Amino acid sequence: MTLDSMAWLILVPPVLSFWLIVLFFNRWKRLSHGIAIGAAFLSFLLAQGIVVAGLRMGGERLGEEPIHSLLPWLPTGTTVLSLGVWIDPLTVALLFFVSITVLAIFVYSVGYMHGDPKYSRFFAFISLFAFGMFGLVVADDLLMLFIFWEIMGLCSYLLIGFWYHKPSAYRAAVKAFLTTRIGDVFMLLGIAYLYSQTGTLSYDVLFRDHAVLHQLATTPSVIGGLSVAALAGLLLFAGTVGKSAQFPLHVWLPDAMEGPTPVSAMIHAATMVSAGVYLVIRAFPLLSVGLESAVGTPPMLAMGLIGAFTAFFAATIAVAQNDIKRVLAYSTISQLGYMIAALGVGAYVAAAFHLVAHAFFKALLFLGSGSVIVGMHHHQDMMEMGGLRKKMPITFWTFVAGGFALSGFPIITAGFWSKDEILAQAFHAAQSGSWLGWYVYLLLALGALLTAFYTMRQISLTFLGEPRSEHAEHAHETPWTMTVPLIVLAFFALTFGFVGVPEDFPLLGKLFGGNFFHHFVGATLMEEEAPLPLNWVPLTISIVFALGGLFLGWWIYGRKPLKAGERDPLERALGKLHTVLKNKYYVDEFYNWAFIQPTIRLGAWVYKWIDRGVIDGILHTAAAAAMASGRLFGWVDRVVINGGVDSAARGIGRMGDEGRRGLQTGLVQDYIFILAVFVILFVLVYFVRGAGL
Amino acid sequence: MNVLQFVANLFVNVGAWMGEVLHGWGLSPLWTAIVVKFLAGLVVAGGPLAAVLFLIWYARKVIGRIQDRMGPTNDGTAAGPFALLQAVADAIKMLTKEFIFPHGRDKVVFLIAPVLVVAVAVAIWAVIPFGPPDAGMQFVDLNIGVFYVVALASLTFFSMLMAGWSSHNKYANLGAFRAVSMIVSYEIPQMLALLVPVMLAGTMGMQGLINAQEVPFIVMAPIPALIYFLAMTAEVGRLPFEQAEADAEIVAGYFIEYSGMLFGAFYLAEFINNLSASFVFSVLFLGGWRGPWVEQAPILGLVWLSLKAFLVFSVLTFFWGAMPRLRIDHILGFSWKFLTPLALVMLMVTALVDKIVQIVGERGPSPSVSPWTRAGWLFLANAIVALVTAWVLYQVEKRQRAQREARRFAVVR
Amino acid sequence: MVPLSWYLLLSALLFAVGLYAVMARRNLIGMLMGLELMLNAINLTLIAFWRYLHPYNLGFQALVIFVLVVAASEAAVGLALILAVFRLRETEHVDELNLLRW
Amino acid sequence: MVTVQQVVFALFALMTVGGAVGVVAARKLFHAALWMILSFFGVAGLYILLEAPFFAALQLFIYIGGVAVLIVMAIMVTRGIMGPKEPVFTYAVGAAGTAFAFLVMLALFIVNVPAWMGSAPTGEVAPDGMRQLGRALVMPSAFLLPFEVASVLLLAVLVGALFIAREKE
Amino acid sequence: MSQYALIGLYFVIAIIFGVAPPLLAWLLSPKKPNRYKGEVYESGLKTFGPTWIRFKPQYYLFALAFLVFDVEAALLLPWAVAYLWLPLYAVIEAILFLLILVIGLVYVWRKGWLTWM
Repeated sequence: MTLDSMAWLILVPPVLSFWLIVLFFNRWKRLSHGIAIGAAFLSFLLAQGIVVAGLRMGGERLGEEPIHSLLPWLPTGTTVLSLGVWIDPLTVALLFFVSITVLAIFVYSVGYMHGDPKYSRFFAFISLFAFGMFGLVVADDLLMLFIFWEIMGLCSYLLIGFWYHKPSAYRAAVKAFLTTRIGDVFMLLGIAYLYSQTGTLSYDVLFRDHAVLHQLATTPSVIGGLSVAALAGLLLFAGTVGKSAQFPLHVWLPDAMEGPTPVSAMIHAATMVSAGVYLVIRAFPLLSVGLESAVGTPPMLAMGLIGAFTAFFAATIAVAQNDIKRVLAYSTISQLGYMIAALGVGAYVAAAFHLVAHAFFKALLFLGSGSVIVGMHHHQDMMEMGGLRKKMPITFWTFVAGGFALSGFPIITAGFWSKDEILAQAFHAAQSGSWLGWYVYLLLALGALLTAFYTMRQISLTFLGEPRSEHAEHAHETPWTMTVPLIVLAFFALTFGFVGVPEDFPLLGKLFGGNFFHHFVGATLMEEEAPLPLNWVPLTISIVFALGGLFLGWWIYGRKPLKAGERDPLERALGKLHTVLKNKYYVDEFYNWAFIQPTIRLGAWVYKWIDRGVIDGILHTAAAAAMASGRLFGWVDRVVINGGVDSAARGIGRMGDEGRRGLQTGLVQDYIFILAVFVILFVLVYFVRGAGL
Repeated sequence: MNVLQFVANLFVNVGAWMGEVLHGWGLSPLWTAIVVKFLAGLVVAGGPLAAVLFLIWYARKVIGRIQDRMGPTNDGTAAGPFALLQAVADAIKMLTKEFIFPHGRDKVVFLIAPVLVVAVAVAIWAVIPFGPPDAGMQFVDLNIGVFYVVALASLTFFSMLMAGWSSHNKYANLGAFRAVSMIVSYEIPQMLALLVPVMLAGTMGMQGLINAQEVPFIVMAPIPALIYFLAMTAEVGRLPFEQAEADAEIVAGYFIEYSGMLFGAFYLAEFINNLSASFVFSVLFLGGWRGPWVEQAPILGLVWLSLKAFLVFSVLTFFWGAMPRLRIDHILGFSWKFLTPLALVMLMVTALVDKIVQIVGERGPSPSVSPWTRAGWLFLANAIVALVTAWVLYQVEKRQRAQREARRFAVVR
Repeated sequence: MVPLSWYLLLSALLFAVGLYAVMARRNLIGMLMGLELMLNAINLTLIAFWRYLHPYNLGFQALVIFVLVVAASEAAVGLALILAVFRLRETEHVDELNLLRW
Repeated sequence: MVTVQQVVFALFALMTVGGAVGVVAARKLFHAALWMILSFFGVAGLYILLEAPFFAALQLFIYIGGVAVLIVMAIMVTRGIMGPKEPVFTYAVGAAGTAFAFLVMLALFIVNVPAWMGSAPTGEVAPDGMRQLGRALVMPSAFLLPFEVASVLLLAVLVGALFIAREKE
Repeated sequence: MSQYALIGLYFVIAIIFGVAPPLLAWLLSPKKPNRYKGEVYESGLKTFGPTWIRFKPQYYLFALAFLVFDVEAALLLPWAVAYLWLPLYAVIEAILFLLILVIGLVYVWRKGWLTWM
């Protein structure tokens, strides 16, 4: 079986299982989760098969000619829309961790969702979600990517609002949906813009063809000072901002914790959020083309600024949260910020590396917290926990592994290597004298410190000390379906980093075959950037920060654990600032004040003026036109004439009067009329322009 | 040329002769052709009518005998030997009866309906091949022949709905409704079964279909033939599927309010449809005009085809006499839950088997596969499907019986 | 022979009349009929173009078939909806179906 | 010089448009449906004139034999007979007229393309056009995907329509 | 083309055959209508209630299902004509097409929407 056909087949099982479950096996819970897991396992096998094959081919060859197969889709006149799969080293890397995490999460869900009334439906949804993610990974052009992107958006909506009987849940779902939409609209604009400029959306042309890239970089865009590439890049990046919850649009991610925990793990660790990063990594050639200054192209600048800021900003918030899952949510935001910022300073491979590593340990952390939550009978407040170390040992140790990886504990964790590479790159950029480099490096370093701190805080509050509530008293270890995935993921969270050890790292570098990952994924780009020489300054700094943060956390929370009902020591330490952090800088409140209320008021205003004024205006002119055309084309048909015109006026009067609300008559025919009017206008415009009049 | 030769290729010769005559009268070739064709059309359209007059008598006799009656007789009437002219007498009677128009009817529609139904019934005959292509025994050979028939048949619905709607009568409405919903349901299996011969012949043209039938398709596809026959029976409104004039329930169905020749029109159309359906069936599955010595004497084609069609028509008539009338829900269920699925299965099976046979055959020693091997394999496939179907039906029946028993005892207890 | 433009004008006229029916008839079923007319007009245009400009391009024919499919589907679902509306609201007049307003 | 074809065309065109106007103007819905059928007939005739007999038959088969039957039955189910006093049109009649007039105007404008004035087709119709069409429908390079998607659409219609139309108890 | 001219000719004949008998009868038949003859027939009783009784939409469900399969058959016709010249995978595609519809049929059947209530 050839690779491309395998890539096609990856998509089949999940969507198949979705349909089967939805259509037929809704009633049989065991059967449905059997189907779902079986499908996930099939995809897993296929994906790993591709990974192995890809590794055997080696990065250079795969990078030179990626596997690319097209399926003609719609022959629309002259052009043919086609679906296709595209496998290059980057795809391989993503397939590797996506398939593993997806499978783990599926298995885990069996335990977590046990006894839920909508059990089967849940598996149907996550199957569809897996379909979306795999499709997005193997997609070969931006359109297909966007389609699967939206499929995932839909699924995240469905899954966040899975327990829709909880008001908070469905509010969160709607919020997530709308917030990400904002980004998606811009992204769609970007895609359309690219299409209008180049007439294609295939990666092969957009991201690999020097001529096209150069032409895109040189032609000025509609917005002054920006090249087409820059503008398109910014628009695409807006999509990422929405999907990966970067600063202005990050608000949906914490609320999304209302969904079941496997969903949190899936959406907020393994797949969807990383899809946003994947997009910018994928589009990096476009974003970075025409790199003139050390600061980088406008899109890179934007990525650096937003990413680094988000990383630090979210980390500070995470410090003050008490909900075990919200802490993780904010840490996710901040980690994503790391990747974006890394791209901002041009650290392409580092971003990919951290993406994969982060997927592993963040999925692990989420699943661990889920296990804790189950053990705690669905209580999520860390203040009520404590002393779970003895109650649930497996969860504890795996959680510690994940936490240390997250905080970048030296040498033995994956997080260390990936994060260190980013910091090293940032430091390098800083040394080469770009202020952006300094900005990124400082914020990320501080972020690292905070990360380590809140991770340790979380571990201490949750597991150390004595139980602070009777739930914690009666906590129990979770079934094997939940612990086995934890162990598997913990293994990767610890060891994955070794594929990316810098060559010249003492003895380890040689031992682990010299930064294999860098060369493999780096080959995706047309010209691979050489790995940096090992620089001890950022390395020591990051080690110090990581250990320091962990120690600080342990000093405050671990050394003498809180008693039941005791206040968080930070509140005393930080005072006012703590409340600000606890309330997430009041961003939500600000949005409510700045956008939501005005929108409502705007609606009222539109109804009052636009409907009354503009629309009725249109209708009256239409009536006049009818008068004229009635005289002109009386012979065309009697129907217009026989009372048509005056009854038009009457009808429009009826339309405008108090009984009906202008546009919103709810009468389909009015809508049709307005539709017709605009269609005719468009045809006229097109005709006039076409005739060159 | 002697008489035999003349008769052997009758229609061509007659046509040629008439052409000469008309040309002798000084008509332009075009107009000659038109006139000749017009006359031919009259023959094609008139033949069935004549046949129908006989067939009505035949049907009444047969049914009479089945029901242990005499059927029409000639004692006391002037209906000729064996009351052969009975139908003619009926026709004359109808012609001289008064039209009775119900109150509140929709005048125009009320009149259009019967005209339309007869016109459609007659129009179908244009494409029926009574003989080999060059024997001038087919009015016109369209390349969409069969589809033409089916498409026209769909107009019959309208004559029904129009009749039922326009005569402003509960029964008529109900009758039209039931008839249409039934016929419509049976059009699906008919269409699906129709696809099989088209598939095997690779064309929809009537002559093409017949040419492809070195082995009659009833051998290659017995089950589709059966399905088509049943669906056809329903389409022409014969028992056991007759819902249009369910005398026991809604008196006379959609033409309850029609009287005199208007009623006669419906009656006539019904018989013409029976006949044309029989012809189409024999063309599709029984090899049309194929038979011995047709090459020498094309006129024989007409004979063979007529014999086959008469056979089919007789079966229809026996059904008429022997079958009870099913309940509407049973009829619809039979179509949707038995015929349609079976037709779908047969379509798939035939397509797959035939294609595989074709491929394997071309791999084999002889480049082409002989029709008989093809027929053999297809027949085998049909047989297997038939067995499976029988088994399934048996299982279902067993379960239903068990349920019935359970219910009965439940009642008892 | 008949010029292509005649066919185009004819189908345009058919389309316009259909649109008129959709917009002006009070009865839902009437609107549906108008819709069918419009779809017919589209098919007519396609076939005319196919015959006159690209007799060898099967795309037009395939497109016509798919338009037929869509038309039939739309009719089926539309009529089902009309039936449901009629059952619930005992009316089939468009101007009495304005629940969407509120 | 008026050729036979043109006469036939005029005939069918009259049928088509006349039927359409009938659809708009008829008081009784049932009559409107009959007019619609007339119009369909006209279109079928035009297809024949355009040497697409298969589509003419398809027109009869699907539109008249399927859609129109459904519409008529719906009329009968919903007693779609309007009393003499009820208005046929909504108040939007004038708006409709406007749209109508505009559309026709546009058509008259746009049709002035020299390439469309030519009365002679650019080529002959392939004799085995239907076979080619059949091939094209299942060839992956041509219309395979729309073909399969059409069946999915039909599936959705089947389930959806029956679900909506059935009597909920 | 000429074939269809002939068909047109034949339609004329068919319509003649359709119109002739009633016309003839109208010429031959007596015409003495009275209001009792014209009454709507309802098994001898005087008609009561509205003529346009509500039918069960049950009839209608079958019509809807019919339309779907009608279209499906129409879609398969060209395929059937081309069948002999098609490769195996094309045949399998058509079978897939049918199977999808079978799913629908089975679903509707299981739901019992095809059984008379």
